[in-house]
Amino acid sequence: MGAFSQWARNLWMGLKTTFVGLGVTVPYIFRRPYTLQYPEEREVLPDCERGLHNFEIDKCIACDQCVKICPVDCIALEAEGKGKFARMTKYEIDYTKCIFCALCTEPCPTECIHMGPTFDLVGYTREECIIDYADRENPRTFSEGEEIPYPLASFARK
Amino acid sequence: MSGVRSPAEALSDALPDAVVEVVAEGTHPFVRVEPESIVEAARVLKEQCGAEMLHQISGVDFEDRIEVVYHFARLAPDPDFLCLKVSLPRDDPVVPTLAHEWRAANWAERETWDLLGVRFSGHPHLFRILLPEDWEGHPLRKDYAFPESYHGIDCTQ
Amino acid sequence: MIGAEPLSSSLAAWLAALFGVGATWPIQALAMLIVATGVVALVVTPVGLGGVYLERKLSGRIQNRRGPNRVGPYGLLQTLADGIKLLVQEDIVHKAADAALFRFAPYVVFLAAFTGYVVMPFAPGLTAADLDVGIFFFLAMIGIETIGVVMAGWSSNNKWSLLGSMREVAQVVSYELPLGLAAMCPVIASGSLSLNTITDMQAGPIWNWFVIRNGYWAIVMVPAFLIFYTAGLAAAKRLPFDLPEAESELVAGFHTEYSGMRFGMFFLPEYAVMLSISGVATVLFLGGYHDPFGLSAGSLAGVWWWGLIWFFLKTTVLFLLQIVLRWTLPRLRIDQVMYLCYKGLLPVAMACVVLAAVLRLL
Amino acid sequence: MTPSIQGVALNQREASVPALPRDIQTEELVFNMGPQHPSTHGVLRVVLRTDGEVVLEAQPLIGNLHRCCEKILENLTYVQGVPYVDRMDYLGSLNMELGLVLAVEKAAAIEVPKRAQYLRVILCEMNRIASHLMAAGQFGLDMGAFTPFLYMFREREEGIRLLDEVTGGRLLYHYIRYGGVTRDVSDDWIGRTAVWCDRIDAHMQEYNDLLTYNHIFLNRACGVAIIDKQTALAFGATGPILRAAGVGRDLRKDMPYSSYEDFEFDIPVGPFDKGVVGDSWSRYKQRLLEMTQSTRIIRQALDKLPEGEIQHKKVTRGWKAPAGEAYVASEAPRGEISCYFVSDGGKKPYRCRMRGPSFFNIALLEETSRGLLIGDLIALMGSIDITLGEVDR
Repeated sequence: MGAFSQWARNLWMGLKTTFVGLGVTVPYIFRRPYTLQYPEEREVLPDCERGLHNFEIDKCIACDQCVKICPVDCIALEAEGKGKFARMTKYEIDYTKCIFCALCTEPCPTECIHMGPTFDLVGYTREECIIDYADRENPRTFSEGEEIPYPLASFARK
Repeated sequence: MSGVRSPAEALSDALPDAVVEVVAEGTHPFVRVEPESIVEAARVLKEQCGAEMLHQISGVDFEDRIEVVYHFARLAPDPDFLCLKVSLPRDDPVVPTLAHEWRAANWAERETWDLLGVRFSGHPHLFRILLPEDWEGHPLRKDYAFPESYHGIDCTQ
Repeated sequence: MIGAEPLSSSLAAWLAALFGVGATWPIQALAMLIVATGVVALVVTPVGLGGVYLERKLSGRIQNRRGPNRVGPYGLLQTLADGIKLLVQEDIVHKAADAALFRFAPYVVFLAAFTGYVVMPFAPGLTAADLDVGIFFFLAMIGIETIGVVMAGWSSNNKWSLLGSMREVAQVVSYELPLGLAAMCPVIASGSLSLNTITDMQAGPIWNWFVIRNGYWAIVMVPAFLIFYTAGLAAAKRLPFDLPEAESELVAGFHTEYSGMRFGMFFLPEYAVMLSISGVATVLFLGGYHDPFGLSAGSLAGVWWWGLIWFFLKTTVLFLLQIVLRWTLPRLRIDQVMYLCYKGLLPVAMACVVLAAVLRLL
Repeated sequence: MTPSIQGVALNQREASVPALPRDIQTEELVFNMGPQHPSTHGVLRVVLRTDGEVVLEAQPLIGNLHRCCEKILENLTYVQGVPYVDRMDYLGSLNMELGLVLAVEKAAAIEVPKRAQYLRVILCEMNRIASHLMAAGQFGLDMGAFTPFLYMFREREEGIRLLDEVTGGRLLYHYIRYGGVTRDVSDDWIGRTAVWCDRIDAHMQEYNDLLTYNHIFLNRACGVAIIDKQTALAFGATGPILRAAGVGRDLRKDMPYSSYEDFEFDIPVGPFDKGVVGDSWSRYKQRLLEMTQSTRIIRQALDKLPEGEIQHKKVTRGWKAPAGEAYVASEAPRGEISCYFVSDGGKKPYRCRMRGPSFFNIALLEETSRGLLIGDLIALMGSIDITLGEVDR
């Protein structure tokens, strides 16, 4: 009897728990999906999101702090002059190397480099992943007085 | 009531000749023993100090010597980590293996051999574990020179 | 006999009249071929494609996702787009494979899966061939699919594929037994192996259906139906029994090495078999193309679209249940699959057959 | 030719499976499972010797993801090193940061403000829940149950969004710093985190119905691949594996760090209501129960969160740790991580030896897998729950 009842129980439990499982999954068919339609609907990212950098070019004094602290040496900075009158000729971030640690934003004395909310960096070549922020045409480079359309991450030490 | 003795005490009693140095205070108490008696020392820790688990084997290259640091875990009573150290000559670091008593030592010792070049005599399977078989050198040595290329792959970038 | 002549017979008569010859066997064969092709092309393939779509959409909704929604309205054309993608994809036959067998295997699977539809009574008169041994023809076709899978697994020269195809053989051949025995119950009840005859025995209101025939037949038929359905899941390699292609164990089992349309020829039959199993379960237990109100035996007798609607309604419900089950249950282990077959389903199926015989004699 | 891996013939050791009679003896198969296999959870390569479906031997071969993290840490300053340890256990990266930071703080005697300690606890526990959800879901996925995996991902996603709001990262947080944490949390965030904890507890019933107590799942996972207490201890296995084997060791309780002593929580220890001690199912159940305990800790920490600053002393680029050494272990989702930190007083760590719990846990595979079926081997690997990032470092 023991073996038989165990056998019967085995089959019965298999059937029963299947229906318990169906009781969980079937109601979901009639619920709203959880996912977002990505390119059209986007998640609202927090203002400290560590995405692609934003650079306020007129504030930069070319002090090289960000270059020195970068753990992966992904920032290349060239400028004519130093301090307040520095004119940036090159501020390249190599996103094939960047690990988005936001360390570069921390020691900046003028708080000119920020992490922005853009996260989709794609390119067909490695060269496309190197972005020059000294180029004022760059949509993520902001000149003096220009309004930044989104809140920026503040990791800088105050 | 085993397991409550401090390792320094237990080792000084059991293996007085083997103990080289005892540091009982500070952030990192440890007992330095002779390399030849590491197996006995570990056994003393297991039997008298309640070290039930080998937690980690680390190798440190100190330019003039290589240290292998064993951390044992005492689960109960008074959970703690017990540390043994051995100092080895840098040119030919050899220390007996713990892999026969502590199965955890098998892979940990292989890793130490792989990255630091410490040979564990008597180890059943002392081959490189993380790096490829044909890798040259032991990267965690302080004078390790990074290779220019590996099988035609440029490593300088 | 309720219902019109089988479509092939009418077509044969028409063809005979067209060519001005008697309805001899070449004409009949030609008519059957045309009907079979028509059924596969016009009914099964769209339904198979729809099945893929349903599976993806339903699994999406179960998992809080949307499922396909980009190609066409509600993503309806997604499967078609995938089919086109498969067609233009490179057909890779890798160097170590047994090229001839490797190329041939998908056709065997494809043919076997779709040939099963030849005996399927979709609606009154809408059967490609009303064989006297229809149910056995159908079960045999499911068995033949196994050969194609073994060919694929062996010729791939991949150990994972081999293991997958061996699992397939062990599983499908074993589950043929409970599948066949469970199918015997309606056969005993009706006294015929022809799917059309079995269907027509169930004409009339819902209590004529074999699954609850006259009330007392339910003792036999409900377990037999469950066994048939479960074994059908195994024969279709659906998820509690998807061991031959167990993605997390065997990568993709027997079709690991296939690409392009050859992969598609394994993929589509899976849905075709799911659907045909559901269809045969409908025919055997749920009254086939008869509606539950008895209209198909009365005022709407022999009206093919009325039958078609009800056949696909019932089949689709069973089909959807297969899909929902797949996304609910974890996978069995190979020994548990065998345990369930030989120690679980088979004894019960045998008892059902015996009991059915007793009920029949009463 | 006998296949050999790293110098050792595969058939060197006899398996515990009884030999078949000579006339039905069949050929053994050598499978190469991975590095590209859906169930190896990364780039693990396992070489299997099987007799049909029965695994005679499984030899894990690691190193495909080796980056020599320890060498990198030696070549970076203290501040630069922290984001690197994130990448060891990428599913529980806050716990990894904590492991490194605690060791350096101990050696350099850096004091951490109470609020920062509590924040560390809250976020690490959230990270633990996220990691356990992933592990439990993956285990189901290995068993063929796809849907619970996505349900667990749904809850994980919400937790990750909360973490993202504080840290700015979704997977690699870089939040914990020497002497504190980076950012403070808002009251609104605290409220939503408490709600999230409730959601986790509420959804536990769903997981149980769908997966945990499903009969097929129980049959698959109960009583197979047993890792008993002795084996687990001998191999240095820690975390859910050790606790499911019946050893109540949890560093959060045994050697509290970062104010864990302030909170009330239990350590679930196997065996549980089904299965036997140390089997695959216990390890899975262990994770579910630990999640409930983690939500308890988070709720308490949110309630008691003290006011104050989050970082006393800023450790900057040129900071030098005083010469010394420390060995600190902490409880990560997959087991005990530890950091043996040696400083020579310079700008860079002299040696940072990190213990990845998965490294020791995966070594169990060879011992435990003998005589299992292939399906069970997959379940075993899923229940051990490895992250190759910390195996290979």
